[in-house]
Amino acid sequence: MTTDTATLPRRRRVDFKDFGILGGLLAIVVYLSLSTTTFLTSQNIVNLLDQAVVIGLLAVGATLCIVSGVFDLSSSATLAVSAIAGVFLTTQFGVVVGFILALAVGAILGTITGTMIVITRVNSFIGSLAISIIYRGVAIVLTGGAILSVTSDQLDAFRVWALPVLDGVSGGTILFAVTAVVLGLVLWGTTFGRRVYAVGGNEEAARLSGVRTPLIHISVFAINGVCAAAAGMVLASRAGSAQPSLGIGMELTAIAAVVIGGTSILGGAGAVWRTVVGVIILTVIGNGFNLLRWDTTYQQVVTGVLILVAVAADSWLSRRSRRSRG
Amino acid sequence: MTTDTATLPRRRRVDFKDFGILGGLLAIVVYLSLSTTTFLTSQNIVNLLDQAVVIGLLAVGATLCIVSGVFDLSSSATLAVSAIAGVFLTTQFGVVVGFILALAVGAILGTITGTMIVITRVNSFIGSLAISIIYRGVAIVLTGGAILSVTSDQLDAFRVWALPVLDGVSGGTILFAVTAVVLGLVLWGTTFGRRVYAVGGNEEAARLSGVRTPLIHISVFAINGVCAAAAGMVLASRAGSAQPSLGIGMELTAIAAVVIGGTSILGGAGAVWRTVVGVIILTVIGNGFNLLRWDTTYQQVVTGVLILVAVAADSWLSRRSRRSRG
Amino acid sequence: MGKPTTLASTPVLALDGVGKSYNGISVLRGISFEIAPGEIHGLLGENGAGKSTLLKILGGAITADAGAVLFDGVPTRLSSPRDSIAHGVSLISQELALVPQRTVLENVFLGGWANAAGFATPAADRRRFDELCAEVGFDLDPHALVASLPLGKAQQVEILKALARGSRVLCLDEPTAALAEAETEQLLEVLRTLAARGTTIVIVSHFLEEVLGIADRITVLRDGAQIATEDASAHTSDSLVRLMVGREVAALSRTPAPLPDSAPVVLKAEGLTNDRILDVSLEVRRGEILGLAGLVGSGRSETLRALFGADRISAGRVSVSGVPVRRATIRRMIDRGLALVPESRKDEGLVLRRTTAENIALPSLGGRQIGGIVRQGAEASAVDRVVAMVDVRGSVRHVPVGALSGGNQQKALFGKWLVTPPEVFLIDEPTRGVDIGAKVNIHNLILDLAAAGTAVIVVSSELEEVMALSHRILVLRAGRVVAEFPSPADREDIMSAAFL
Amino acid sequence: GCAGSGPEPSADSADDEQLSIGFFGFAAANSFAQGVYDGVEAKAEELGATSEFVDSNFDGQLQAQQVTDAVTSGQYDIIIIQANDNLVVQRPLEEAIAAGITVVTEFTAVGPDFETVEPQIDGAISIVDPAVVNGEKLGEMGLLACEEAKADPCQVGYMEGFRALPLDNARTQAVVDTLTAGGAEVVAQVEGGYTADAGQAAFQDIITANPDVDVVIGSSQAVGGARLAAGADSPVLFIGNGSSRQAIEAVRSGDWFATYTLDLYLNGETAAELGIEKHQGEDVEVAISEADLTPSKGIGTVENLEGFEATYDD
Ligand SMILES: Nc1ncnc2c1ncn2[C@@H]1O[C@H](COP(=O)(O)OP(=O)(O)OP(=O)(O)O)[C@@H](O)[C@H]1O
Ligand SMILES: Nc1ncnc2c1ncn2[C@@H]1O[C@H](COP(=O)(O)OP(=O)(O)OP(=O)(O)O)[C@@H](O)[C@H]1O
Ligand SMILES: [Mg+2]
Ligand SMILES: [Mg+2]
Repeated sequence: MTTDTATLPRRRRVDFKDFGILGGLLAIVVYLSLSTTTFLTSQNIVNLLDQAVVIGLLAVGATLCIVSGVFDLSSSATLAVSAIAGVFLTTQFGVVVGFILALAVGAILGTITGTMIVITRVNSFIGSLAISIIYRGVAIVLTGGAILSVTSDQLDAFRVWALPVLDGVSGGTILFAVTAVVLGLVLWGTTFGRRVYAVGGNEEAARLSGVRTPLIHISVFAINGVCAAAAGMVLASRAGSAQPSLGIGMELTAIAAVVIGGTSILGGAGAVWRTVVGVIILTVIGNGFNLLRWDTTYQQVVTGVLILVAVAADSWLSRRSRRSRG
Repeated sequence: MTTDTATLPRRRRVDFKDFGILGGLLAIVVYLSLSTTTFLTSQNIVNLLDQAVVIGLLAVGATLCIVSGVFDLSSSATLAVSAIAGVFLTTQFGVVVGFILALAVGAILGTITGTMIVITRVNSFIGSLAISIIYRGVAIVLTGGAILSVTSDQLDAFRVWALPVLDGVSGGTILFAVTAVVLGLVLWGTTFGRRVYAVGGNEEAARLSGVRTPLIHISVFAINGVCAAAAGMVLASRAGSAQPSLGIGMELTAIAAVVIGGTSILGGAGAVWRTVVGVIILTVIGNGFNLLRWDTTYQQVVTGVLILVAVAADSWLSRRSRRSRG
Repeated sequence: MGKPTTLASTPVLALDGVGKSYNGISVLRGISFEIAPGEIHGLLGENGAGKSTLLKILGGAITADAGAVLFDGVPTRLSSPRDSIAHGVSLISQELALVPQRTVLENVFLGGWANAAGFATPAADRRRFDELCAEVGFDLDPHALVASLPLGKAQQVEILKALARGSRVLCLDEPTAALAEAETEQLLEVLRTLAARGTTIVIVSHFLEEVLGIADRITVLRDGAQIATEDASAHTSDSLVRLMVGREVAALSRTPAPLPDSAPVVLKAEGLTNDRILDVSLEVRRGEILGLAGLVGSGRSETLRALFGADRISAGRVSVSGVPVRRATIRRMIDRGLALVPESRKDEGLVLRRTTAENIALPSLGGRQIGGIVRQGAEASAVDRVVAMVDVRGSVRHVPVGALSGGNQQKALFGKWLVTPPEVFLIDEPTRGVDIGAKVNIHNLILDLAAAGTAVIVVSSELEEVMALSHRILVLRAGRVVAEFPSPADREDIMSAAFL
Repeated sequence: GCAGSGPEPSADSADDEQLSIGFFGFAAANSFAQGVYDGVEAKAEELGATSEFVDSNFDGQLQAQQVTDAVTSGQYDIIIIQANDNLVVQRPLEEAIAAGITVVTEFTAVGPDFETVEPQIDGAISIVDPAVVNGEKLGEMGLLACEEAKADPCQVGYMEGFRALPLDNARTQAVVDTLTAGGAEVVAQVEGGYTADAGQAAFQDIITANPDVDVVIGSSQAVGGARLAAGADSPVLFIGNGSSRQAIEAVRSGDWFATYTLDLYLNGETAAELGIEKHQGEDVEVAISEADLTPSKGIGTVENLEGFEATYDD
């Protein structure tokens, strides 16, 4: 028998790496709490959460994609098409059915995106970019370039995602929280989640272990489509209407949030809670600026610096605490 | 002597893969030549080339980055800052010095971006995204959010990149052609170019072979910065002025052009001529639409489909001609 | 044990108390020995003993945090690969440091291409390449992409690369692990030639006979500590094993359990054909171990992959327990009880970023779930059982498998398929990069599985291994089955069938 | 149209053929652009011309290409353009004019000056809404709202467009100057953009930092979101920038205090009419401020909006 006694580095249960990003968030929060009287009010926190909803939904979906080793740049276009479909279907079948069908449209679009990328075997980055152009075009064709509104008697019910429903907390916030918890658990605790990690970490090894990798990829695209549709319906709910340019560019902010949280863009590592932290960091930075009444001219510079510092700290801590042979 | 008699597939000198993308371009060109009377006129070709200049300059720079295994999402922000600096310096020191100093500013910004990414060791994708936010902010701070114009007596000289200088061919087109040829040669024929391929193909191998990988990365960022500055000066030359929002979002189009050309986003493979083909494909699609007077509503759908087809064909051909287990 | 030998000439390279630790855990400490010019020095030790770490320090890939390295008696700081290269040290590591998308020629001169004013002059490189090839007797196509080369050829590129730099000290980390016999012989011959010309060589290998056959002196490491540095001639395999392990190790003496004539055929393949193999037919019975022998590139791995549904076949049929499999996919094959240990741990076997536990659990996930949710408790006990069975050491559950030593990774690779023991086990290179103790372990595991009724097909570039394990041996050449031998077979017969 | 007419643009073919108008709108996906296009289309038909929407999808560079290509193909006799970028299209439009095409800039001025209504390209017709004029009107409405709120000092929050856009900055400056000159206090300037979503977030931050704010001004989309975030019983008076159906309805129902009002349909009609007349060689007015085309001069308070019909959606 072997006597390989060289001890492996025991894993610290509480990982330094995890503190990198939480520490960054904490630092910002403490600073804002001390330097404003308004930051730590319950109303502001409720607002903050509400502001995080749309990017949050997109980012949570993007987390699954990135962990599985693919990018979905089509998510904001999916958002637009789903929201347009959702508003149209709401006018036809009412608010509840409209919302559910919007999610279904998102799932279908995501499935199409995933299937195209799996079949053509193009790199997901460029493939989903092309598909996003197509979907935006579809959105224009569908609406003829116009804005689609719900009927005025539906408006109140339709606004459920935009309005406070529980102690001032908006429907959208609850939707986001539920989505994040559910997908967090899916990624962390289900066989599907395990397969997602495996495919992202080493696609060939996963395939040879019997994982149907195309199916996993199509599934994460589909899930991301549902998230995008949910985000779209929140946006539509806020505006009472949908239009083809809805959410343009948001997929990049969502990816930024995912990466700020510390999920590796190489795939195979990351978590939904990290993304939630990333989204909140982004939101708090913007909120803080407005509360501090700082000159907004400098907002972008500071935002960029903070993101860079957060990401660099995370990368530094993770190198320190877990050196891997790669 | 070895006795390995199993014959290796000898590498075909003329690679199928190379035809994938050229074939795509050819098909579009033939179609447009037959279905319009205007496409193959010298004026239209001159226009086409002129239209390709800005994305072309950015894409050529991006090619070096991508081949070396990094992304530079800050290039369009670098473009804006350099152009603003260039216009300001033009008003101070004249057109020629202004242009040269603008390129220098681009080089410096690129060097800063590269250095930050190398030092903090964050993923280039997110690192350069953060830096792009910073640079955009800097552009706003520099201009106070206003437009910066050259003086009216400088305008004619300043417009050299926008105006026909040689048989109707614009100065910008010549600038692009020279840049593409020079950087194409650099990547293809110099030891620096080889190092770029090596670092992108296997960074650790390059490092172990004594290649100073950080230096290579900083250099490609610097070169990309110069390209972005040149693109910025072409834009400024067209407008006679510069402003903070110059070129927003163009870095993604540039990356799309690189990938359409068939350069691998995984790094280590690709070429400048491929990028030029990619840029021309993108430009021709837009041009064709306008000349064919197709309903522009469908332009996006068709553009997306064409990109997808081009990329899928390229990926299919490259898999056919060189099977790898990867 | 033997006393430290003294050098006849001044050492070209000396280590003085070199140490290295990761996160406060010392993986190497107090390493001190000297190497003379032209000496071949063997570095031995079990998996995880610290051999690769030591070589990486010499190559400048990592920096030591204690002690000193001396060249020609002068203490030198090796803080980057450039430093090492400047001192004439070349490291050929286990993971080859090549750029797969580029040509052989470009890789041989990686980083140091001939040039005129920065412009590469490939013609000059080409001339030098031909000279080097002629010198060591390699036959390489300079324009082939490295990605298209079989491992043995890629290894040759690495050696040429080291020679091209005019290295004084050549460090090789398990260079023969992935090579077939003929290639191994060729490589060792090249090393002897180089040494005779004055190049100093440090070589790590788990093949003790090989080391004894080539090394002038050896250093044995155990748990990061230096156990001995002695003349190779003073040792036998057995004495080395004792030094490495610190006690006796049961020799590789077991043979496969006799196969009853009644054992039914479990896996049968007829006329398998694709672009790498041609008309391969074979069958394995319950409890039988079938060995596949052949040269590198003869199509052994491709045969296993085709059987497993990993590569498409253009013709042929596979049936499991008499039932034909239509449109074989990996999933279907696994469901029918097949398992594959692939040839490359890193590329095909393990998800290096995930933990050992997750890797082991992956193929059998579906069996421990309620409504898609992993039953963590069941998983933990399954993983524990397997870990004990294959004897992976350390706190495996939460460490990325990529941080384990090569031997332990290989065991984890086996472990993946042992949660529910397979009907048919396809094993490609079972002991690549594995130390002698672990090797015995893995062999016993294979024999036990077969004894318990699993049908096994094993591919190995080590002919001894195939011969020791198999009931029956098929020889492949250029993608075809060319001969069949019952065990015990004659070594010469197999070799000649494999060659022509 | 003249599909096969070669690269030479043909102003002379105008006599015997139907005139063709290219409407280079912001984006086909933009209801505002569509609203203007409705007017263009109707007037073109009335005057026996054809019209087409050329979609640049908010992309300035693309729009410049489209103008260049239109000159090449000689497709349009008249170009009506809503410039996505006030500078990039300048040069192609000059070429168009040189090629005999009549150019009408609509809504956004082309050229570096955000204050003047005069055409900044020689030979073009300018029917525009200069950012500075727009900003001043917003400021004026803000002061009206301050009067209504009877607050002293009157606190105003302004939700800007985008900081990176000079046009937005020029407008912001005009708003702030007008308000300050009128004695109001601008307590917050936050990017509110052009979506309900961004407006909602901006307003939440404004009200958190300045609980006593009296008046909030922003793009009509942003104010839509802000109004929602404020809740039904908020005392804040809202002023929108834009006269969509939703905005007009909100003012009428008392949800908003006022909104900046332009008559898009009329603007489109005017642009088409002047373009066609000019192309036929008539002398026409070449500098029109769009606010002046509405009876209320853009000030859309509830009493001014009587009888006004909005033609587009937010
Ligand atoms: N980057 C690292 N971080 C943490 N521990 C490491 C790292 N690299 C190596 N180790 C540990 O150092 C020890 C020695 O590893 P090394 O790779 O040198 O062993 P080896 O003798 O080459 O083994 P093998 O024969 O399996 O290749 C092992 O326990 C290994 O887990
Ligand atoms: N990705 C590839 N591209 C090109 N040729 C390949 C590739 N993979 C394998 N080959 C070639 O196919 C033939 C059969 O390879 P295979 O791996 O089946 O051989 P093997 O007998 O298992 O040898 P090895 O010990 O190298 O695995 C060889 O000539 C090999 O070089
Ligand atoms: Mg080792
Ligand atoms: Mg093999």
